[in-house]
Amino acid sequence: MIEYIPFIAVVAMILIGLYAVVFRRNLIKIVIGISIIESGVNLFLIMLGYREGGVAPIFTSLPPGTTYPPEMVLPVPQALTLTSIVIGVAVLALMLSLVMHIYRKYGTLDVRKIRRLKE
Amino acid sequence: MFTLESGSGFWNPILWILVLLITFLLFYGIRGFGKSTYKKGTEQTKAFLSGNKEPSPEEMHIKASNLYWGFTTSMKSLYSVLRKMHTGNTSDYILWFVLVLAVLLLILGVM
Amino acid sequence: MTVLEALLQHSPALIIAIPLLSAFLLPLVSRIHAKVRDVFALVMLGVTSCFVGLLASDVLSHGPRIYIFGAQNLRVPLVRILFEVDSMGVFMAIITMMLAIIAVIYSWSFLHQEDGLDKYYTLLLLVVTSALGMELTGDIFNFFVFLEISCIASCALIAFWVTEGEALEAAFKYIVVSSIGALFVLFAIGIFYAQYNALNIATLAHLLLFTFLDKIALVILLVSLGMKAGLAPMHMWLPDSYGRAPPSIVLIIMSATLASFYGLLRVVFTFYGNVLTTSLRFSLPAHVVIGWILIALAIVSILIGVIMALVQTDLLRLIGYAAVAEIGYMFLAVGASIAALGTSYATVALQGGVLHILNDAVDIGLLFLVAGAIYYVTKKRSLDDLSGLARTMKFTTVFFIIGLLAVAGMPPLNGFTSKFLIYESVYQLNPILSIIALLGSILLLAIFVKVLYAAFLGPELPGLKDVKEAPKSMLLAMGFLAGLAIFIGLFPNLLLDTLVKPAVSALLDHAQYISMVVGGL
Amino acid sequence: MDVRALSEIGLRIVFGSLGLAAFGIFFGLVYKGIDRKLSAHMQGRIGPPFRQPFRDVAKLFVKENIVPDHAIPWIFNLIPLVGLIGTLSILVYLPLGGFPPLFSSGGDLIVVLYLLIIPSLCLVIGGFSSGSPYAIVGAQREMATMIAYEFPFAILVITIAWNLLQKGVTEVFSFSTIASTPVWNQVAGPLGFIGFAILLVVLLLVTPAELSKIPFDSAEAETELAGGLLVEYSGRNLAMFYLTDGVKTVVMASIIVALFFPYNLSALLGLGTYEGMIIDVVFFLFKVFLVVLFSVTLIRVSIARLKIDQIVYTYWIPLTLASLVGLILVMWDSVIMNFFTTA
Repeated sequence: MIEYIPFIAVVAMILIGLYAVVFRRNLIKIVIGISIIESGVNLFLIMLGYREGGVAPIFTSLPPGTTYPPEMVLPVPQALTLTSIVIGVAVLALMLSLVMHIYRKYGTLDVRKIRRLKE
Repeated sequence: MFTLESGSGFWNPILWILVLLITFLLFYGIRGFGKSTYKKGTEQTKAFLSGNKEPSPEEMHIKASNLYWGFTTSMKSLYSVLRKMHTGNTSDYILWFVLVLAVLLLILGVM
Repeated sequence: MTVLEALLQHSPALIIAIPLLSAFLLPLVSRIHAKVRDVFALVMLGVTSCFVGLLASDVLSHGPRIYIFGAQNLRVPLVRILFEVDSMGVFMAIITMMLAIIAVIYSWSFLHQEDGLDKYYTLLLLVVTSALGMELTGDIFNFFVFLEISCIASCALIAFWVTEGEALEAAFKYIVVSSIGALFVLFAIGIFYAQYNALNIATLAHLLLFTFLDKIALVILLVSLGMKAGLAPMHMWLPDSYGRAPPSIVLIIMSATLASFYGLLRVVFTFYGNVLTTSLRFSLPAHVVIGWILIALAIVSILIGVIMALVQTDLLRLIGYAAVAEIGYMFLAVGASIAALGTSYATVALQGGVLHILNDAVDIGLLFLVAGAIYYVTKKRSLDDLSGLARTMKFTTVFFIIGLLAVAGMPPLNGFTSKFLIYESVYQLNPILSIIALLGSILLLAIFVKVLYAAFLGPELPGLKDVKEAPKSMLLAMGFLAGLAIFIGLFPNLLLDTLVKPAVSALLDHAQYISMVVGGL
Repeated sequence: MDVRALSEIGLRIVFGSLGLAAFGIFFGLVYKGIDRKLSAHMQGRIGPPFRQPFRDVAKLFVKENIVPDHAIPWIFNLIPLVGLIGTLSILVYLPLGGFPPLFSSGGDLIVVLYLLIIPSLCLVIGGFSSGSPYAIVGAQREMATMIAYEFPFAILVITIAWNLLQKGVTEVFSFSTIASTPVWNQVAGPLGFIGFAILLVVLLLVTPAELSKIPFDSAEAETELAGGLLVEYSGRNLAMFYLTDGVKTVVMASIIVALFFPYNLSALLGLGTYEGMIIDVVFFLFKVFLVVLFSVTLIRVSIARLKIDQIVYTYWIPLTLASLVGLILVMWDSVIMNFFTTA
């Protein structure tokens, strides 16, 4: 059971994020919601990197005589997560700057009032 | 070679263009026999409004949003629903995404 | 090895590298002179197109190619980034380059009074890079990265007219929608990695078992890429952002949208190609279910697109809705070909759908350019304020009429060729599909005849008396697309045989795509 | 492709299109005259002589060709001609009498369905470009009518093709295929027969709208719109539209004949080549006459003009439903007959 807890956390984070995006009115909270979804997905990726009894993927510290032990953990998920975090930062910054400009033009952060484009 | 074949039918644009060209030449010639002149600047070049005085262009102009009145009127109930659907609210856009996701998950989950 | 061979060998990398590097060089170049910057952007795109052409001719004659980034002899399997280029990817890359070059030529005149153009061209090149990357990559995580790049860069471009609140609103909607879509794509990638320990498309496709998790991943990929491609009812960001972005940018965003559509094709045909025929419950094969899901969404797209476009008054927004309908046609063809996988008309439908990608790019692109020209000379968005432009803008009128007939699928223009293939194949699956497609076409005609009347015909309004014809570079861009529309319409087989049929067979032949990587390493 | 085949195709194109143009124009005007005479008699009038349409055209050619101030001259003048040649080009794909289509593999039913849009589209653009409020109102009504009737029409076309496909026929959209396998012979039982009968009625009701005749002529509406989209046209431009109208009648009637009554007498009577040809052509002209009589003359003398939203409603709700019922009956036809034969 305990090994499923992280996955439950992932799903919960994604659902919380979606809830914030769909039901919260403040633009900043929507941005926070997206950020939570992103953290959830990142957590998911990190979790996939865990191998029980794994060896760090450093070739110099391998046991002598072995070249590629099967228990060596591939660093792929970590690399993916780093990339994803970097992208997330860019998206976050862009979204927040847009929110700032929108506040200047519309005078509000209520998502229900920011809808001149409709129908 | 020039015929587009779909397995159920065919379409040859070149042939059609040639037929069009020939008939165009023929009827352009025939049209040339007709009288081409008219009295410019007289009453006859004004828009025909059953004898009423011609209003200014702004008043006479029929706006684009009034076009297809007949169609939109007979489809009024459909339009009121569809226009309401596009709320312009960002949250609703994501709600649609979540809804479609849920429905498809349900369909493929059952299958 | 001659220089040409070396260039050819590294062309997949160069196609990504050149626009990416020139994007960041551009602010430096623009310090010299504005003209130099404009020419630099065009020349770099031209060089990239040359590489795309080189790669295309090679792929079309010698079959798909892989390009490996990084160590060639690493013994750990498949920890590297692969580019796998087949005829479908090349076809999409050609469309992207065409749209990019036309957008740059159009921008010269269209935006010459604006400032911030060095950033504009940088972002433009970044979107082009991302679209090309999505089309050429053979690695699913790489696909996600390019998808995110296209989100960020497109969003910044939509907000180009930052002084208008509506542009900001559209950009915010776009980034929320597409970043959530992209995050879900990443989630699906995580699901794949968790099960198969691989990120390579071919390897994954080879290993895929169609477990329950794979079904979830498929749904997530279908819905998020469908949203990015503008599939109804998740289309709402599309008219909003297409209607508010500068029209030159719409072409670029459209190339990113079409790249997402390509991603969806890749997912269904290549990723799930091995398992499409597995029987689900009720002894329904998986491809029938997936195909009919896509068809249902496609029909909704066509109908919503045309019905909503009919009542729009903002010209750019109206064309945005028409673009939704056109996307619906592509999905209709693809859905029908998936549902009827293996029959001869499925291939015809897919050919129609793939050809329609190009036709959509040409037709909708042309209409956006014309709308941009109208906006440029009148500074008016609403159709209600326009009238009688045909007196002064003769060329633009002719281009618009060509675009109008093409997008409505009137013979002998290009829209007809692909729609013809779609009508005459999907009716075999169910006659209703062709009927709705025909109906959508006639409504598209009505919509654009309304635009023709409102903008070009009708009496001359006093406020529009001193309107001039659009500048030359804009006319050149429009003329090129209009010429292409006529050319494809008159010689459909030329294009169908050289580009579309190989692309379709590359899509359908997933075994070859897989064996390129799995067998070769 | 060698020179001989090429020159043969060239001759076919030149003489075929010229001959068909003459045929279309002549019989278009003839049927117009017959229609006017008959409807006059039905209304208790004497009516004009049969050759009146020819006189009308001749008269229009000597009248002034006025281009109004608010019109856009280059579109205003070009559109009538484009409409006429577009309509004439449809004849190339239709089987006429005992003769197969001139270019049987150059275009099919879907192409013809699209080409049929051209005359209406040209009327619409011509009306819009004349810059008169009456013409603009008329033009938008014509466009709305076109959207309306295209839905049942599309259902009908696709149903016919689909039914042929189910019977194992290939190239089902081709006119030569459709003419050689009449729909009535391709039904398994009474359901299919009823289905096609419903579709035939729908098609006969689509025809007056396609030809802008009463009760679906709210686009021209002499009484309230003073001629609607043609109000500003005069002289030779109006003559072009007049001819288009005549040719359109022949085209539409020939399509109905080709889809539903492609039978010929010569094979039945066992006549030789030349007598057979003549008999077939005469029989074809008679069938066209019947179609014009039932779907144009009879309807237009007996019903009053509908409002534009009524037209849209009529086509989109009752007639679309009727044609969908027809489609469903045709789809179930073979299923149910198979059920009976196997049970």
